[in-house]
Amino acid sequence: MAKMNMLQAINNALDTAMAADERVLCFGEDVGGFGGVFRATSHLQQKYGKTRCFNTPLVEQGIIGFANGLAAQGSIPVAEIQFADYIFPAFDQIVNESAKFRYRSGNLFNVGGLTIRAPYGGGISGGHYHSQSPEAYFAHTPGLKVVVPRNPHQAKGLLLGAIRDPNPVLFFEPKRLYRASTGDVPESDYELPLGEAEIIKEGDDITVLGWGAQMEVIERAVELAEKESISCEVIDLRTILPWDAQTVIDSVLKTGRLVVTHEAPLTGGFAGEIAATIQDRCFLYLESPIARVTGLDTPFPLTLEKEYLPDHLKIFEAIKANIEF
Amino acid sequence: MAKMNMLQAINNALDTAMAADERVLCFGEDVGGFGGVFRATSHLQQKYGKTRCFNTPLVEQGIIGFANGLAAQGSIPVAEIQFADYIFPAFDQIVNESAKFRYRSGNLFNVGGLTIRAPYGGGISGGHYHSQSPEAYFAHTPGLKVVVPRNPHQAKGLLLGAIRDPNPVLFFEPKRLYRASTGDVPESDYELPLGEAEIIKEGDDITVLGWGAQMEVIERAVELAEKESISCEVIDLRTILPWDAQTVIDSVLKTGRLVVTHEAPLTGGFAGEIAATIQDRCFLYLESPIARVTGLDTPFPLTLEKEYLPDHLKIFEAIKANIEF
Amino acid sequence: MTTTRSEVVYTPTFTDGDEFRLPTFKLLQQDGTLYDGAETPDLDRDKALRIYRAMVFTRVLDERMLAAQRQGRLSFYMQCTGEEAAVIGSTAALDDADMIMAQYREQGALAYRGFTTDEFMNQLFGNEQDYGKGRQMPIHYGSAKLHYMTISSPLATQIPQATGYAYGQKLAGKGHCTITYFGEGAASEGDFHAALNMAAVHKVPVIFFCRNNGYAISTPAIEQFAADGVAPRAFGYKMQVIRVDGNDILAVHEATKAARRMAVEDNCPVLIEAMTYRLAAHSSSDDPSGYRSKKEEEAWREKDPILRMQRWLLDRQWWNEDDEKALQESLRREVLETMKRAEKRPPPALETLVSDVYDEVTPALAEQFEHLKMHIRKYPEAYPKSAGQAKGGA
Amino acid sequence: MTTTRSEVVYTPTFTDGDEFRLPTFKLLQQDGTLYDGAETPDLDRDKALRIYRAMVFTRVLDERMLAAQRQGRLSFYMQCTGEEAAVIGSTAALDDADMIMAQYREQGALAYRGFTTDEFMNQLFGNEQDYGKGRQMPIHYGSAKLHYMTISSPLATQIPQATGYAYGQKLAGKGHCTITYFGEGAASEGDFHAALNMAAVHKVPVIFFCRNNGYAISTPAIEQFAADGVAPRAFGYKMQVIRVDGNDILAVHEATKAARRMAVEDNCPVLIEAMTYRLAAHSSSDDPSGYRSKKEEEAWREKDPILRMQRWLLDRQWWNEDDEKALQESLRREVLETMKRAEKRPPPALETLVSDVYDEVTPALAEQFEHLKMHIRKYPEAYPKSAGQAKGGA
Ligand SMILES: Cc1ncc(C[n+]2csc(CCOP(=O)(O)OP(=O)(O)O)c2C)c(N)n1
Ligand SMILES: Cc1ncc(C[n+]2csc(CCOP(=O)(O)OP(=O)(O)O)c2C)c(N)n1
Ligand SMILES: [Mg+2]
Ligand SMILES: [Mg+2]
Repeated sequence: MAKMNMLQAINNALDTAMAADERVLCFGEDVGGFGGVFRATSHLQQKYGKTRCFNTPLVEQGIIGFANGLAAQGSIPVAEIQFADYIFPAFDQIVNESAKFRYRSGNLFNVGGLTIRAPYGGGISGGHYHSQSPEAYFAHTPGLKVVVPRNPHQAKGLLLGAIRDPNPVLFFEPKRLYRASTGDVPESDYELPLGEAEIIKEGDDITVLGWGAQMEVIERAVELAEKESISCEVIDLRTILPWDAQTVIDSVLKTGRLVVTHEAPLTGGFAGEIAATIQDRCFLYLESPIARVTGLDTPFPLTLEKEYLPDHLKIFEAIKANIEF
Repeated sequence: MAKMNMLQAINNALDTAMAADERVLCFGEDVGGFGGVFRATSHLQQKYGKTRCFNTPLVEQGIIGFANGLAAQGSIPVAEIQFADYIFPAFDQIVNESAKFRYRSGNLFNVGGLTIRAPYGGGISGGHYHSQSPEAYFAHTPGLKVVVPRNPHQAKGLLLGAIRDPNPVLFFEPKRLYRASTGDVPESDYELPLGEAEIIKEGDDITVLGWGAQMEVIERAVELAEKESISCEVIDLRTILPWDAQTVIDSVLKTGRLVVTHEAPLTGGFAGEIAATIQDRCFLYLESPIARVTGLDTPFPLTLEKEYLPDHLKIFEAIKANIEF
Repeated sequence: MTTTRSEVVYTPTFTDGDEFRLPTFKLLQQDGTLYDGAETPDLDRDKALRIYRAMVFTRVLDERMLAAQRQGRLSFYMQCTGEEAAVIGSTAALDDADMIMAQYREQGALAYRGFTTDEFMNQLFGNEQDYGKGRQMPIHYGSAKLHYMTISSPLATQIPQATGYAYGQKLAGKGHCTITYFGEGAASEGDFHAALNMAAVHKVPVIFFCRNNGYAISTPAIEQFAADGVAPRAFGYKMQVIRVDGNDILAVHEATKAARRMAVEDNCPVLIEAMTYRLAAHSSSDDPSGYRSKKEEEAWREKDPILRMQRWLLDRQWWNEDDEKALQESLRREVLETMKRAEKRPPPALETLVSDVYDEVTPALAEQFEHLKMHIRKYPEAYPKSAGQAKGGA
Repeated sequence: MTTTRSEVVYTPTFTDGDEFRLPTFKLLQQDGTLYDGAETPDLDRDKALRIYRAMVFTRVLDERMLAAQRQGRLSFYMQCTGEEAAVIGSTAALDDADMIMAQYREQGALAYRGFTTDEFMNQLFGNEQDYGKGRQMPIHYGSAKLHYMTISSPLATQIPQATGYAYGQKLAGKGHCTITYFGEGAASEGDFHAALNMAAVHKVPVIFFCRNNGYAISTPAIEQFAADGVAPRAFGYKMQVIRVDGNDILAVHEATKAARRMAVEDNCPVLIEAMTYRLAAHSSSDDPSGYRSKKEEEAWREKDPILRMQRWLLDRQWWNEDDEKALQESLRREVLETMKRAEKRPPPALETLVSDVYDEVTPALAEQFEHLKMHIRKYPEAYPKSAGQAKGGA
């Protein structure tokens, strides 16, 4: 065990993956000698050489197109998009290509080796274009997996799981947590499973569900709720696609109540999918409407970011309103 | 009044808009002399000249980038994307640029004049890449409007409404209906309102909601249901973003039941947003879970398209199951 | 550091590069003889006949399948007619294990590599033997064993993929390269720019083969770009480039052979622009009379690449009229008979609807599938293709 | 029809265009005198001083605001240092009503057009007077009255937009054009390719101005492209191109003046590549010592474009040491005082959170806003910026 912050855990996961399999390659804008603008790929070029860790030209559609080709060839590309806000030029390569590669070829070819890493989320005074949470755009795309870790330990295990998963995976990293705190991370090679939610804390009165940086916010909200004797069950979804509905269903069958939170805007966000599924599967057990605590239906703001974000107070209020319904 | 099929109605709307305002321009791949691969822009170049109706090079990100610039300048671009499946290379220009142009500039600049037309949907043996329904990808993007017409009359009125709306509008045309049938369409200039759903048929037992080509499928399903004495209220959402929740809420408060249908895959589809909102707003009035009848969570298939599609029988079964719940 | 090493001038001097003209490489005249000054290329009889047979096969396949489409037996078709030399001449210059990442009009490459008529037909009819499991429209072929990537409709996406694929080949160190084909229209996509630039920067063994056939559906090349073809773009990437007469089988073959050598030996990406013409409609859904003249078409029909090669073969006495007749007849018969068998094969199994989305069917999708089967069992007559297969649990 | 008009060759001849070297246009030497053979440009004293003041203002602003960022008064900043001549020399060659669509490092263009210190500060501090209503990070300026499009962070998106904007200007027929600025890094994006190709095909009055400053964050130009700069790409679009010493105010101004004439009079798009160097860090978040040497930086500091122009002005006696001292002092004072006022201004009103998403606030968003206000009223201490404004109904 070592103490690592999330960036160190990610760097360590990449190092572990590259050491274990020489087909693993890391690349993206400023990823090479410099080690990435957040330094997630620090020292990898020095250690594994310029052919396995390198800068690309500044063209996201090219980075992912190139990565798709590499994965089809049998390499294991881990491509970095500098900010999740800049993933959209690669949207076609991801949604029309990566996601459909295996299906359209009848499994003659696949890009299962592909992993795309991108820092996402707000709370860092980043405004419109350094704050977005685009997971829902990808969650409507069968063929992709979408994973979001909540802390250093999860980050390493899930990233190793993502790199070795035989399907294309988008790995969104909560950049607000990159250096926020450290945690125990095994130095050994370990994987955490994709497609499985994790019950962080058991409780009886209400289920509170989120992923990534929201887990820390949920924790604070739940502290407030527990002070008012509301017993919360807390779930980290971890994989957004394909998501672990069963764990959530089982929890809501028990608690009868659900609050889901994410930073992305409300309309079309992934909380909608969850609410739609859970109202269907737990209809007779629900004691109150499923609540969504999310960003506003606006672009991501700057000066008023605090007001925009689904913070612990908003989640706490939603929990209370839900209980009092 | 004239009899027109949907393509003729769209062509007529474009002609009407170009005649009324010389700032209106139509362009896209093969849109010029040839009039588009579906001929939606037939005769417009002959009538309004090559500067106002023209072919572009084959580059969707360029078409929309160009259109954004034109709209910012004060022109009224109507850009065609040849198939909705090919809109993804322009995703960044739409989601990061068109949608945020006004907000990010504090309303100094806007691209409100922009309209993007694209044929969408299945049922034409088009397979993966000539069948997709991408409305949900855009519905998660505040700043955009997303409109889908169901018949020739609606197509003309909504398209004129879209072109003149002071916000960027995506106009998805159900290509399966392009030449499927004709309907009465006024030759005069008229607009139908954006952001308003339409109750097509009143009923008491259940609300059935859809848009575009699904409306015809719903109609057939409802016929079957009514034979079994189930009284259906049928709603055409028409505008997907910003959507008219109130009309749906009012209907469900009355019927207590809701079935939503679209061709796109289930997970992350717009039916999820609707179900999430309606379970929240109509919680105490719902007599059964909101049902979603959609495409499967797979890429769009070819040979087994019939099996994939949410046809009238699947909708009918969902209505029955909902009533029997 | 900036990279420029340019001279200095003291008056503002603009240029659009028009003075730098790229020549066109040609060897074979339409009458089947070499141009004066052209050397006889190094192409042996066996290979020449392998190429020629693939060209004729492609032409016959295209004619028959367009007819089948017109008869309503096939939903869609795309012909390679007029571009056989460009496609097959280049593929023939490669190692058979080099990767091909094509656009959609390159069935000739597959024919050359030995894709069987049956394999073509199974894809075209999307039957249970289609490698693609009936999931894509006709002409979206793919073959792992022939190193031919399954076709994808979105244009130009395969071009940066080819750069990536070839980068992997370079690392693998087995001396293989990738060729990617695309039209002059697709070369307008952003993916083209990304692909060529990345290949040049990372020194990747990839050949970018542009079929400049004059049109992208109805859009003529002059409305696609202002430059003299696609080739001058190579200068912007500092990439080796050659322009070749795309209807000249010998020139295309020689050029690609040289390009392959540069790619594989020096990790040097190359752009080849083959000047040719799409003699047929864009696809079976298209009617070119709306956007170009018969006269223009006729002028290009005079430059038929197959006839040109045939004359060269006849000239060398590697081929004669009887050979030609026998080949034509046997191919026609084979195509027709194979088609008849293929169109009778049943559609892919119902479960192909949900397999291959991921490496394994996810629980949620399995549930959707069970639900679908139940539904089909309820309405078997509404789903004739699959009613027989919807029985029982998963 | 294909467009090629090329010569014929009978041996395969490859080229990467390396023999076609684009020269660099220069006028002014670092000592403030013209090169031998360079003509004195047509630049009058008033304009020269307007340019010079904008350059010095930009330098002073950059120094002060980086310091403010270091003091924690500002969240983020980007300097133009080293590139003032490229940006301001080109803007000064335009009509003040021509459109500017910049990347982010072109504050000099705004300064030249007369954006006030107060206007700069209001944006940087995102206060209630910021035109952008505090919605974007510092340096994302915009001004409708100065025809300067609000900056957008996603790189290169403004380049095809400039093509479209200029197409609209051409139709409007008032003789205006658009200039778009971008870095040599951003020129790798697909949008660049789209923009230049479309501009050439549709003959659009747009000037593509590439600031080749050697780096994209940490990535040196040699890892961005293999070619000798960005300029040779123009050949691929058949676009007029010129390369200019970007630290040479006179050459940049002359080149852009000529380019503007071509754009406006002949609807001829032009690419200008200005060779320069980013003397500062990429942004206040960056530390270049991790990827380049002090020595390299020093070599470029010797080529300071402001000093070069100052020497030219002194030489012509349009400027003297006292002028310089007075200007420096007054600008420093102005920047500091204006900053102090701006940072004290309150943040934008709470309702700016939901306005301008659409032309009108939608009912659903109004509801979300009411909900938010209720919440803030409940926890006023948690939202200090807006607690005072959350009172009452909409
Ligand atoms: C991204 C994308 N945009 C549009 C289309 C529709 N489309 C199919 S083929 C074609 C023309 C392609 O022309 P070209 O690249 O010259 O190839 P050719 O057909 O001449 O062989 C178009 C516009 C597509 N398939 N993909
Ligand atoms: C689409 C996109 N990708 C990545 C980024 C992150 N980014 C911001 S500036 C920059 C480097 C730009 O370099 P260049 O274009 O040369 O401009 P310079 O900073 O040198 O002026 C990068 C990668 C971005 N803003 N947008
Ligand atoms: Mg073509
Ligand atoms: Mg730069």
